[in-house]
Amino acid sequence: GCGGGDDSSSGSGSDDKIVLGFSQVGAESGWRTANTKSIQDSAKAAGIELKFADAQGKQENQITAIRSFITQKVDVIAFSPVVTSGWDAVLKEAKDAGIPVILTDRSVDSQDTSLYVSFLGSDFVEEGKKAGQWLVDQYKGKTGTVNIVELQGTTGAAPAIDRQKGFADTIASDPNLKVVKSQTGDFTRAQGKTVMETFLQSTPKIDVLYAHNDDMGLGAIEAIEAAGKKPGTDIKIITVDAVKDGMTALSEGKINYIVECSPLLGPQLMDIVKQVKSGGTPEKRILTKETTFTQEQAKTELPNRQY
Amino acid sequence: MGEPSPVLEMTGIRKVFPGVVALDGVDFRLLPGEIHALMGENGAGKSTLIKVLTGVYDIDGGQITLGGEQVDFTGPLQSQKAGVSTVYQEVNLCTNLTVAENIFIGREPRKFGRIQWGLMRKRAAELLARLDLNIDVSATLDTYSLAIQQMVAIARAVDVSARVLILDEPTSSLDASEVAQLFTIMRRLKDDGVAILFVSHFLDQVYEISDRLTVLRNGQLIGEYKTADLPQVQLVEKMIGKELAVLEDLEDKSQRIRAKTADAAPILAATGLGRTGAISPFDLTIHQGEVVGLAGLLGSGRTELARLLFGADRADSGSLQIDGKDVTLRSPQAAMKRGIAFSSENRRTEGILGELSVRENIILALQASRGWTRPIPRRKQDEIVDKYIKALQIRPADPEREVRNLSGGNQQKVLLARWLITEPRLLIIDEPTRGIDVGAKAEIQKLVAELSDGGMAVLFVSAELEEVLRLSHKIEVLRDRRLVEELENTEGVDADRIMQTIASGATQ
Amino acid sequence: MTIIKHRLFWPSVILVALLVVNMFTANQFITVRDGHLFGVLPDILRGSAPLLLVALGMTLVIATGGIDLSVGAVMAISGAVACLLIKDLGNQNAVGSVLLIMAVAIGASLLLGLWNGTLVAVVGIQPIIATLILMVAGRGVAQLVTDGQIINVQSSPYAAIATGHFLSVPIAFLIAIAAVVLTVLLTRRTALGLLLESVGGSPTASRLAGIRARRITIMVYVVSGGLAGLAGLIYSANIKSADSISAGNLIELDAILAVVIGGTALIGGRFSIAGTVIGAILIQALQVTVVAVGVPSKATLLFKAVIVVALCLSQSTTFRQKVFGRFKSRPAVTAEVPA
Amino acid sequence: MTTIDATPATNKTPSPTNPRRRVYLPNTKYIPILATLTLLLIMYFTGVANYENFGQPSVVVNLFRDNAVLIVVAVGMTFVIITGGIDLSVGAVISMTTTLTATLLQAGWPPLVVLPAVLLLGSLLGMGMGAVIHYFKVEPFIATLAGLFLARGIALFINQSSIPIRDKLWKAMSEYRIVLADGVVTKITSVTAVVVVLIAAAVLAWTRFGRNVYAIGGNADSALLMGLPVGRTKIAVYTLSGFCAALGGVLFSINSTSGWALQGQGLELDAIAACVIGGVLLTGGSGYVFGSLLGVMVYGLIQTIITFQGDLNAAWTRIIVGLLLFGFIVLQRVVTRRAR
Ligand SMILES: Nc1ncnc2c1ncn2[C@@H]1O[C@H](COP(=O)(O)OP(=O)(O)OP(=O)(O)O)[C@@H](O)[C@H]1O
Ligand SMILES: Nc1ncnc2c1ncn2[C@@H]1O[C@H](COP(=O)(O)OP(=O)(O)OP(=O)(O)O)[C@@H](O)[C@H]1O
Ligand SMILES: [Mg+2]
Ligand SMILES: [Mg+2]
Repeated sequence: GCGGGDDSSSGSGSDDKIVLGFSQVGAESGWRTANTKSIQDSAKAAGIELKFADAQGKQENQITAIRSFITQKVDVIAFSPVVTSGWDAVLKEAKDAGIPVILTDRSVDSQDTSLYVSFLGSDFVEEGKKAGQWLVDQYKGKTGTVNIVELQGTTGAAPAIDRQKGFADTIASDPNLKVVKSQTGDFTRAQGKTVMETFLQSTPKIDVLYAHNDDMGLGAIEAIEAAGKKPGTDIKIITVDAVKDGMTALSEGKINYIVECSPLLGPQLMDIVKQVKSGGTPEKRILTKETTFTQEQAKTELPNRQY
Repeated sequence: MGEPSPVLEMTGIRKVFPGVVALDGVDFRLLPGEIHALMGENGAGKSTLIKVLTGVYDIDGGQITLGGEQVDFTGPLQSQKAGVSTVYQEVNLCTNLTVAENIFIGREPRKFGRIQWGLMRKRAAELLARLDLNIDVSATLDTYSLAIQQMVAIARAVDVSARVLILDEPTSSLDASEVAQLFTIMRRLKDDGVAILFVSHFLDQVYEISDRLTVLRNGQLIGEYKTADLPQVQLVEKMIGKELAVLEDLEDKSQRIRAKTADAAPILAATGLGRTGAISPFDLTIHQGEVVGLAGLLGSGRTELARLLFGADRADSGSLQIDGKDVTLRSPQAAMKRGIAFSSENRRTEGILGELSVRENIILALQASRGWTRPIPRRKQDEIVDKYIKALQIRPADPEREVRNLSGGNQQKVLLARWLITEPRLLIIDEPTRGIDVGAKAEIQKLVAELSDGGMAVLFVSAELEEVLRLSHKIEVLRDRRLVEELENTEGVDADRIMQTIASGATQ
Repeated sequence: MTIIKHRLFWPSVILVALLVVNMFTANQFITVRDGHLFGVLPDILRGSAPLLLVALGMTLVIATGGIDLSVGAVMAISGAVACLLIKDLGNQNAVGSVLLIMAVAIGASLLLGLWNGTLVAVVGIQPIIATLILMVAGRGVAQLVTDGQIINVQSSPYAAIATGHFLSVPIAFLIAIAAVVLTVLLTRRTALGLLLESVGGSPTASRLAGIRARRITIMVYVVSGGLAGLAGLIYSANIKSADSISAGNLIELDAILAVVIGGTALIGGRFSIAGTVIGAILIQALQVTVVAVGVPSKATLLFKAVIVVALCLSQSTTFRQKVFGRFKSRPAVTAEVPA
Repeated sequence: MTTIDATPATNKTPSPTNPRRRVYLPNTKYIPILATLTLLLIMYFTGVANYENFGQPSVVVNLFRDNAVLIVVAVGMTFVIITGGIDLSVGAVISMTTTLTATLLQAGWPPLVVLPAVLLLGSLLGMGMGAVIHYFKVEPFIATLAGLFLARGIALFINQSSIPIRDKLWKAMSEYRIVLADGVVTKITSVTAVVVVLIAAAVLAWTRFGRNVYAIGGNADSALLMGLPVGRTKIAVYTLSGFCAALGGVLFSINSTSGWALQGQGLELDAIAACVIGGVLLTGGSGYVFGSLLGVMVYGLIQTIITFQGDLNAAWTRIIVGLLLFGFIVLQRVVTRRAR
């Protein structure tokens, strides 16, 4: 069976079944795969027929997919935009065709907000802020500079830019907190490890590591251990995402703090789809229920993590 | 003297390649309305002189004046614009383009910037018709044999109305009638006042067409002579620096009687072997120690026949017996395993591997037949290679030189060496003497005779009838891709007889 | 003078320059700690192992005039297969089973190479497209194997191939060097190298010289697949997990770059394994240097561009002649035309 | 494309023109293209048979529209590959162009200045790479890879985030609808792509420049000895490719009314693949613009089928794309071989 594993190849005409076209960014990380799975599973559970398209990280593919959904006359379109800009034209086409659009996970910067009915997702800047705030709290009242290294996501990707910004803005309040090195780790474990190795080699003293996702943080932990240091103790580590592997490391004390960015948008999305289809107007901005985890919280939460 | 002033004058030309001084203080001049032959052994520097002249190579010293003005071409484009039209030694055309395009590229007839294909094809066909060549000009060049390609190159050069026409070994794979056509055209151009520089290793041709000749040896100028004043023997002496005496003993046919072959079982017997579109089914037997010559005109199918026997192309009819056993040759390796070797006429694309060294090129076939797991020990390689460099007088005698930097004739010798070291029982050589100088040609002929005396069978393909006649025990005559007759090479068989066979076949 | 003219002179100079930069930025360039080598230099050498292996196979493929885009996908598959099997082991630290599993993963990679080779040599598809198929589909397969998730393993013998030390030298680097030595022996001590260069130089001429071009072509793709598989194992052992999405992503480009920097021409023919080794280490060193000197990530690519431009110009004989050599009055038309 | 007619089928019969043969056998050099076209049609009708709404004309029209950028880029790439080169920088040039366009428009530059400026910049970059390739004899692969780093490096340096374009002209171009038939609408971008294809095909087939491109790809050394302007032509094709990529970038920016430094990542490979699928030989010397267009269509159609299938996750998407590609290429190979 392919992917979602459902057998209904194309809308066999049962009028009451809602058809949802969903264009996913790609499959760039385990987080994203969990996200995809959540959407596919909850569509099935909600009895919604899902047309799923994977854009492999390319905006042009997403535009193509959305257009194709319009051609296929789906009932609702949802997508996680690869980038923030550049959706006006295709969204207008959807609007003209009378198909409501829901944004998930990431937002768009269209000035005309009537182009989509709702945005369901997290706020990356907010995530960066949460990470920064924890750090500020940790070092409140202490003196002496704190050397921070940052593992950024893929250069140019929206979460990377926003998580960096939110973090930087927040820690600016404490002049002792200084980002001494910041380099992209491409959101991957291997890059996270390699870059961290070099950070360790080229920076005399590192107090804190801020990684834009768990995977890079996990890679960095390997590097830190190989260098004979204790992650979480010698170097404090903050990451974003809270995937299972990250939570495990957190509960083991190798990570100090994780800001959650939940991929499990499926159920919420299906609710909104049904609401839209039955003529309701959902809220324009629906934030996913997200939290943050300390090491203690992780221990209790860990058994519940499925992804 | 009442000589007109030269259109082209080169003085003190020097050209150095890494490790070789290809030209050293060479003077050369070309008068309007003359045909001037440039003579010298393989590697003497003839082609280099031509490339220096046309701007392909930078000069390291000396001066070139064209029409009284000093010139310094940066490339063939410039020299062509200045009225120097050139046919370089190896056919330098684009085989992926059509015949017509090859003739006209760079100067296509255009209307509003748009190429007029119809007109171009018409003109190309007309032009080739003047060379007695009726071929489809809209077919790509790679569908034609090397000889045809050479004719096309000539047609291209001749069609440009130039002051100076340079022909570097244009006749190397042409047969007599094509050569005659070419000479007619050359004479006409000469009468129009075009100065022609002509290179050939065929002394007869040189004496037939040229007015004067310049002799080079080892990159140095030996002298400039009126053709009429210099007897052949003396010319050869000047070219190679000593007298040439190898040919005499070959001339006597009576010695070339097949001693051992008469009763020997045939090595190879083809019955009704053929390939649609390439060569009609033919019968052929080759015995041990026998030299079989293939004679025919351009495109008569000699090459195609040879390729079938080597498995280079697959036969689609008939059967082949080797040592009495039926075999199907699916690939060259299959043929090599049975002791057959084949040296292609097209040495540039099917023969040498330009980037590899002389040594590597020579051992390649032997190595291939041994398989990659059994490398020939380096010492053994050096031994073999040295032996053949000496035997075939490959120059420069440096086994580590890249083959593409060798002169054309020397590349041919490398190829020959490649096959000789595999010690085949049947050696198929397609135009082995193409572009080879008189001395070396005689050596090769002698070698073939010796090999056959030693029991090797040879299938000898050459556009030069004389050569075929001199060496072969029997001659297979081909016409229109069909084997039309087999002649025992006895007294009374001569070039005329063969031409007759071809012609009479033609009237059938 | 002759050294300067050597093809690999300038790449080597740039490599040394990068290492020198790292010498100054790093806390330790190379020291011994806990009995093994430690510092930037060992890090670079260790880190370059996967690229080195992939580039090695790529060199052979390129020598025959081909190209292999599928190496990244093969890496992903091999890592995924290995981790999936190791995860199910009762005792993940059992050396024997882990070795067996690694052999299975490499076996699978060899098969993938065979697939490529068959498409190129038997079916006659242009190499770039033939291997593109596996490049696209292969990563899908890897994702399927891992179900799109990262598979973690806790196997110290497995981790050792990437992070362990043998005689105080990183094992990963030793593996890469062993592969290099083996390849050199295989190509230069047998006639394989010659036959490869011949096939790359001209398939037609090679066939007529009796070389089984088809067999050789298949073989190089198989070797390339196997080496990519090995690289995939090291990659995944390094992070003790199989990351089917990013393992070997875009590595084909780096590998080709390493080969070209090393002086092997993409049209086939002559190849230089020593050059590839320098090229691969250079690329790794460049990546490390970018981080070490703290180039901001938005300028990283520009920085790399400058180095690659410098490299590509230094590779050019004509450029060197024009800049360093005697100044000539006019550009040389250097047509490589046989006489 | 060209008006050259009947070549003898490769059986090399020396008989000159045999007018009758033309009726039976298509010209051998068009066989790959015809095979591709046939297979493409088969693929299309298979889609129509299997998916609801696949038969709508807008599917075909959207094929041009969704792939307008790829078409334009593949056209430039075709020229480069026919000369035996390769251009890896195209995707990066697209990103540079979109970023620059968006940045300049945002800074208030007049659109009619921005448009020629970015096109010029792309061409100049191409010309620079061509010059390095020709004068310094640097391998096209490495020279254009440097170009890739440079162009994307510039883009990232200018701005890492995506930048919206709010310029009126761009918006107007983006929204302008060209009604082909009732309910069948296309946009400026696809029309541009088609025009580019036509012009390029004409140039390649009917001009001296076009012939030189083929000659160089056939054998650059021979072309030089034949007195063709090898250097000029080589530099010109890279300039052209740079121009096409920049134009692709402009189309991109119109299509999405935004600029982004990561735009067009990996597009170079798609363009190369499209050319090769369309019968252009990477070794140079043979291929047609029209073939590359078909190659893009194959790519686009595979994409469309995947979306219509609609139940594939990332892993299966890749596998199915690979399988479809495989099936297509092997069939194409078999058909061409048979026909010869
Ligand atoms: N590109 C090159 N690099 C190095 N050496 C070269 C190069 N071209 C020619 N040579 C050398 O220069 C010498 C002269 O070669 P040239 O081709 O001019 O001989 P030729 O007289 O034309 O011989 P032939 O009759 O065999 O064609 C030879 O020794 C050859 O090896
Ligand atoms: N007069 C001709 N008209 C058309 N095609 C010709 C002609 N002569 C030769 N050809 C082409 O040349 C090709 C090669 O023929 P082949 O090599 O068998 O000839 P050959 O007898 O070896 O003569 P040579 O090698 O001297 O040209 C043929 O496939 C044919 O296409
Ligand atoms: Mg010569
Ligand atoms: Mg012949």
